[in-house]
Amino acid sequence: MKDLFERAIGAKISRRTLLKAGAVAGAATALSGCTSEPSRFTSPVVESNVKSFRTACPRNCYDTCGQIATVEDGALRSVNGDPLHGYTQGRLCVKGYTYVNRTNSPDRLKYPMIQEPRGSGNWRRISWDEALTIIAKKILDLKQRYGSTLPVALDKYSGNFGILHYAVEGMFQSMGYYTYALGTPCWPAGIDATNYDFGVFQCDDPESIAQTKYLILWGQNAAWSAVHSMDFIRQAKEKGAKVVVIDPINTATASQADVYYQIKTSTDGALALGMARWIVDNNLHDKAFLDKHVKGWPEFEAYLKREVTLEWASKTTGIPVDGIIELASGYATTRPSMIWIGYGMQRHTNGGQNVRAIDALAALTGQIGVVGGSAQYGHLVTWGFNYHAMSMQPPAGSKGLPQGGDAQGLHGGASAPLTYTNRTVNMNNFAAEIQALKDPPVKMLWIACRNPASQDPDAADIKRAFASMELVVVADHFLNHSAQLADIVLPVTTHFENWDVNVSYWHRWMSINEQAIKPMFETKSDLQIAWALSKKMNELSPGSCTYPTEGNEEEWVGKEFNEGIYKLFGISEWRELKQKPAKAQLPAAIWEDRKFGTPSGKYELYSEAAAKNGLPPMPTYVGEMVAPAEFPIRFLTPHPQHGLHSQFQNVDYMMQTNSEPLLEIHPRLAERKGIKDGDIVRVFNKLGELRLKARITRVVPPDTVVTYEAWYKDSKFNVNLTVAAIPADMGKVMTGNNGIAFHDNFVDIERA
Amino acid sequence: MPTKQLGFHHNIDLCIGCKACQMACKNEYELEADVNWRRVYPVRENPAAPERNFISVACNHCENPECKRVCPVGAYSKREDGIVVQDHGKCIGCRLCTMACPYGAARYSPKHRKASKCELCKDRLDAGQTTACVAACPQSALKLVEMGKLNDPRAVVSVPGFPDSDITHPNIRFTPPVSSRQFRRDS
Amino acid sequence: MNRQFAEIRLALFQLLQAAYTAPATPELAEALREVAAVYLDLVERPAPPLGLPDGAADVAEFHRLFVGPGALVAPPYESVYLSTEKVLMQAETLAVREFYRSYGKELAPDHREPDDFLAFELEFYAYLQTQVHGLEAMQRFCTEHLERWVPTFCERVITATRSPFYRSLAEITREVILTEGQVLTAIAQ
Amino acid sequence: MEWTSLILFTVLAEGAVGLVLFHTLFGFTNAARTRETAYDGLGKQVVLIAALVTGVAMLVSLTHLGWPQFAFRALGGLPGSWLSWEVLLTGIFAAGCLGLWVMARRPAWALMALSLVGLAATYASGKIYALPSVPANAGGFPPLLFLASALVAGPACLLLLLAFTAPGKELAAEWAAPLALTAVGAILLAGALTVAYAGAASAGAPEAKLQAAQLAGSAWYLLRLLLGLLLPAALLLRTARRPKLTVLAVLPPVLLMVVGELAGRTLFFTSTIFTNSYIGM
Repeated sequence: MKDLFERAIGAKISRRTLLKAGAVAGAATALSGCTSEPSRFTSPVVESNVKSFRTACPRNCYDTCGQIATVEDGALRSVNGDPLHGYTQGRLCVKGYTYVNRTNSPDRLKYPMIQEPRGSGNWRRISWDEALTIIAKKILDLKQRYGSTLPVALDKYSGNFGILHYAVEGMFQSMGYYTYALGTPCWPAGIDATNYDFGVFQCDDPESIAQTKYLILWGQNAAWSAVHSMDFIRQAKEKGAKVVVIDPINTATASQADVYYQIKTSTDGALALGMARWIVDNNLHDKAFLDKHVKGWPEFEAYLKREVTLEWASKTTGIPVDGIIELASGYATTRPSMIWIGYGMQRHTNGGQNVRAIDALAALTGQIGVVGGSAQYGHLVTWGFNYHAMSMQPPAGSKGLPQGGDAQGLHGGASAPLTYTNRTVNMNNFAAEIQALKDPPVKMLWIACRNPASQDPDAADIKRAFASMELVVVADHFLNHSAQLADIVLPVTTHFENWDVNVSYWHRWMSINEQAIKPMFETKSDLQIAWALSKKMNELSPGSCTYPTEGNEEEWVGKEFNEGIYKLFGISEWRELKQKPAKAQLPAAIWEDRKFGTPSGKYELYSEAAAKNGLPPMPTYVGEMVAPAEFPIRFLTPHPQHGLHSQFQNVDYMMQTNSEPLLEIHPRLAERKGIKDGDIVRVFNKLGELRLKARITRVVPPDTVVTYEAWYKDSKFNVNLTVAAIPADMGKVMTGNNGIAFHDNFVDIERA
Repeated sequence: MPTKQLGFHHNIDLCIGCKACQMACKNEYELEADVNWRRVYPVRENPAAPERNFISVACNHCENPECKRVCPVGAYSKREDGIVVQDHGKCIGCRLCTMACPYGAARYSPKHRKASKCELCKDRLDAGQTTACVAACPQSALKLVEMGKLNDPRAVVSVPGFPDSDITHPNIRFTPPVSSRQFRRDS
Repeated sequence: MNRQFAEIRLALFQLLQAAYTAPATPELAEALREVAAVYLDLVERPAPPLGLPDGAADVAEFHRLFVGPGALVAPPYESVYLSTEKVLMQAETLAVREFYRSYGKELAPDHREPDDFLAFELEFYAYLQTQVHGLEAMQRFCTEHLERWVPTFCERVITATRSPFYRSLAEITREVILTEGQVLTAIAQ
Repeated sequence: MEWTSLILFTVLAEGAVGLVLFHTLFGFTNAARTRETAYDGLGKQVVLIAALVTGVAMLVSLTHLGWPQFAFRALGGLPGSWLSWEVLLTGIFAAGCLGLWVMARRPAWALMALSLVGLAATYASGKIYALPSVPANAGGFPPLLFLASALVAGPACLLLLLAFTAPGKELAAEWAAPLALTAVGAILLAGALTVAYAGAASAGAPEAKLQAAQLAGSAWYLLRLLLGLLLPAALLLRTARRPKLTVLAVLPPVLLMVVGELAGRTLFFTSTIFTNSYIGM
């Protein structure tokens, strides 16, 4: 080293080489040739500082937490609960506390990338311009080949419920008429049921749970999926309320109850009807309410007396008669008494009907419109935004599906159509329908806020559907199962990197989501992607897309508000939300005026609308799906504690906290199958199979095995390999399509 | 002798095992993924009434801290308010405290090659806030208490599934779970 | 100090940061091979022969190692190696940013990678080489940052890659960084 | 493995202590008095070996630390921490050995003092692991087990020296038989302790029971008892009857014992079940 410089003189390297080297390096990074100025640097402008921002958790969750994001010199350093949010009260959940770890994860999608060929794992980074050019050209090409943009399909749902994310729908609408996945896999049967009964999909203020004296959590595992609600349940208990949990699984919520009923899965309607029969027999029903506010009471009473007995209910539900009596009397003699209906219990072929039967109890006891009473399911009353980001017009002269048409085109073209509309496919039978579509077929698929490859039924068929496409684009945060099957992945911002506004389908609070940090890497929000793609489309073919080509996200938040919302939330200007979240000013008991939205204006035990849609007019019992002989075990795959669908579980912090999925098996079943705790178990049926480590426990019933859905990092684990796309009984009216009977999933198991 | 003694009260009857406390702690102190100062673990299943009950445990700032007794470099000390603190600078990573703590509160960090543990958010307390874990509990099942001033008639020193408290006299009290009545399909 | 040596060293660091910014072109690889060979010979370190990148395969490998879209084999960011959480945008990242600032530099707003992205650190380091009073800065930047993580990063690449090009690139990078300490002392004298 | 350095350190140090101890004890034999020069010559080699072995052991123990460069701080825990005592006493023992090696002659009182320090060091080292957090060890067993190792290793190593060193050969005739017998006695004692340890555990707290069950269930535990203790005992009995210290007569039993001790210590560390084991990560 000492004679370094002497030897350097004689170094066999010429100035030319060095100049060339400098130039090559420069070319590769826009370094200006050999000059010393670092091209990617400038002079400092900002001072280092610590700021905090109001954000809102946009995940598909009851609680939709208000958050405070603390940012140091542009880096997200901590995320905590917003103490001014009245429902979540300054607390997050196990998932929420991983947000820094998640947002700063080196595993995130960073740049637009292309996979050649699809599924090869052979990825290459491309610029946004390249990506958008490929996409725009494909759209224009399809439009040219098929005369419309119907071959372009969008599958988007609940990965992010921020209102500005409806920009994705707006983006496609502004290119013409397109094909999109219609429906929701989540809660539709219950929504229709609520709608048949009450006429409007709305529920009481969940904070009034604290006022009830008797609470039935019916298929509701709030301890895992609505954790902040537990505080109101606790308050009710402290004031002497009795809490009952009805669930096939002995959940963490069930462990909080005074009484737990382990019901046979999907027989909830029978239990409700049994209770109803006992209530009527014992004259505990509210005749005044029934006469004044209920349609179809005589018919329903007749049905109860004719068809329903406690013995039948007991036999059907697996709950002893005295148990049903205790439940019925507790519910009918305590006032106010409330029922909270979970979403898992309606993911069945008789799910909607079961919800109607449970609702009937609230009508029977005349507790609808009573604070701390009624039957709660969910609402959308606080969602009255402008959906400005979504409501865009197709370019003039765009062709689509003739008005009145539907996915099958059965009714299409009955009379010479003058107008056109979009084409829908059933989100809950997406794989099959997307492949079945003809004239025009679907050739391009855009996935946003969704991970169908791990969340849709029949995962194998989803792969086939993807394979039948000319181009698949996935916009997401991580390379999840769906993104792995894409041609192009687009990196999207987390809610800390973009503006938005969020409300809940459960509580009544609204939170602004301020942009806390700059988008990391080359991530763009769905709205920014819409602007950019529109720009590209118009560049390639002027007028081919009506979507604005640029804008200011914060201002676009403002564009979502209207007088109605301001009035509802008692604010005069949306920027007030930066000071604190706002709460919708509605009566705690939403039906206090007993004016129902049904055709009759009454609560409808007898619904012509239901009859018209080929359903039983009354909440009569529809038998649950029985296990086929060759697959005698019910396989339940409910929502997880450590993630939300396929989100969160892949993050380092979560992988350490919950490293692998387990299959919960009752000791009796395990013994019969020769399975010991920790064994690897093969769970299979005709559709597919998965292998899981066994956990022997009595929290599950003997005829059922349970694991919890999730996407684990570097894992192929997928709970939907054995799930068939069997429709639930309701959902079409309010959400466009019936739900999925996710929990009518039957398998056999063996030691692997 | 400390003038007062801070500790935890964990109401198992209210705890839903949501792990918000465990993760809030990691979030607050940006811990390594595989280091937990607080852990939530399931109580062994009661065959009579299988329930999901949990214990949430961190450092119990014991009367007789084993970590303090065994530490060869005298890194551990007990503050006036009873908080057991560790002088991280002194630690040489012998791991004896991680073996000696009956609750595994002291964790060895492969990255820092030292042990560390919960210090009851002493800086937050000094700033007039409560601990990160207590602030996060959606059930108010975990509380910060001044020992001796805890007024819960049901509070007990130990519960099944919790290590022998005679070893160090941990400053944690529990409210045991009340089993729900169960109508089960396997009974 | 010796002008020719300075030029070789500067070119080397510029080539290296270029090699971690994007998949290497044959031209870049050739230039890097030549400059690295001469440089490592000058500083008396073993010079692993740098092969030419194998077209598409090494483009894919570059992305698999450093870009994604999946979980990265060797994330080229300091905080992933030095922070406790092993994630991005940690105190380490801000320290690097502060360092740039204290020498009158900051990343241009159109660059959204964290400040401690390897290519940025190397480019900044090359810049320091051209500054009259850069020596003290280089010594600090080397001991506080480059030396503390780049070798570990290189180890990860070396153990994980199947590509001869990227293995030798990582080996060269490691040698160069590990030698900087001595080079700086030599320059100081 | 996490425990390797601790296994090597403790076993080696105990071996050194045992060696010095039994050399000291056998100083009271007639042979030692009549052949004073040979005895002292042997002593010089004994203390040198002990010093070297202990030194190596202490170096190995450093690798267990996260920050070996600050090992010196380990004295900061006095008087409370047994680990501090272990470091201090083992250090003095090593230094003492070195000192006696340098000295022209090794007076009996010095050897006795040195042996006592060595035993104290072994005791301290055992006390470290008598942790209440490991119910099986909470009682007095670890120090006893560690001392037993010293007793087992001492005579065995001394036998080696009798067989292979000049001064040793001089004493061999008189010492061989009694040493071999002593070794057998020590082995039986150690064996009894090892069994008693597991027995006591099986009657203790749940964690202790579990640990006992694991020990009893493991093939290593049986092998350690049979090949590490009983077999060498048998071989040494033969040596005691026909005290002819050939390589074949001495080396096999001693090697078996060394391996046995290492295996035993490995079991001791790896089978521990802590009161927090159920709490998990």
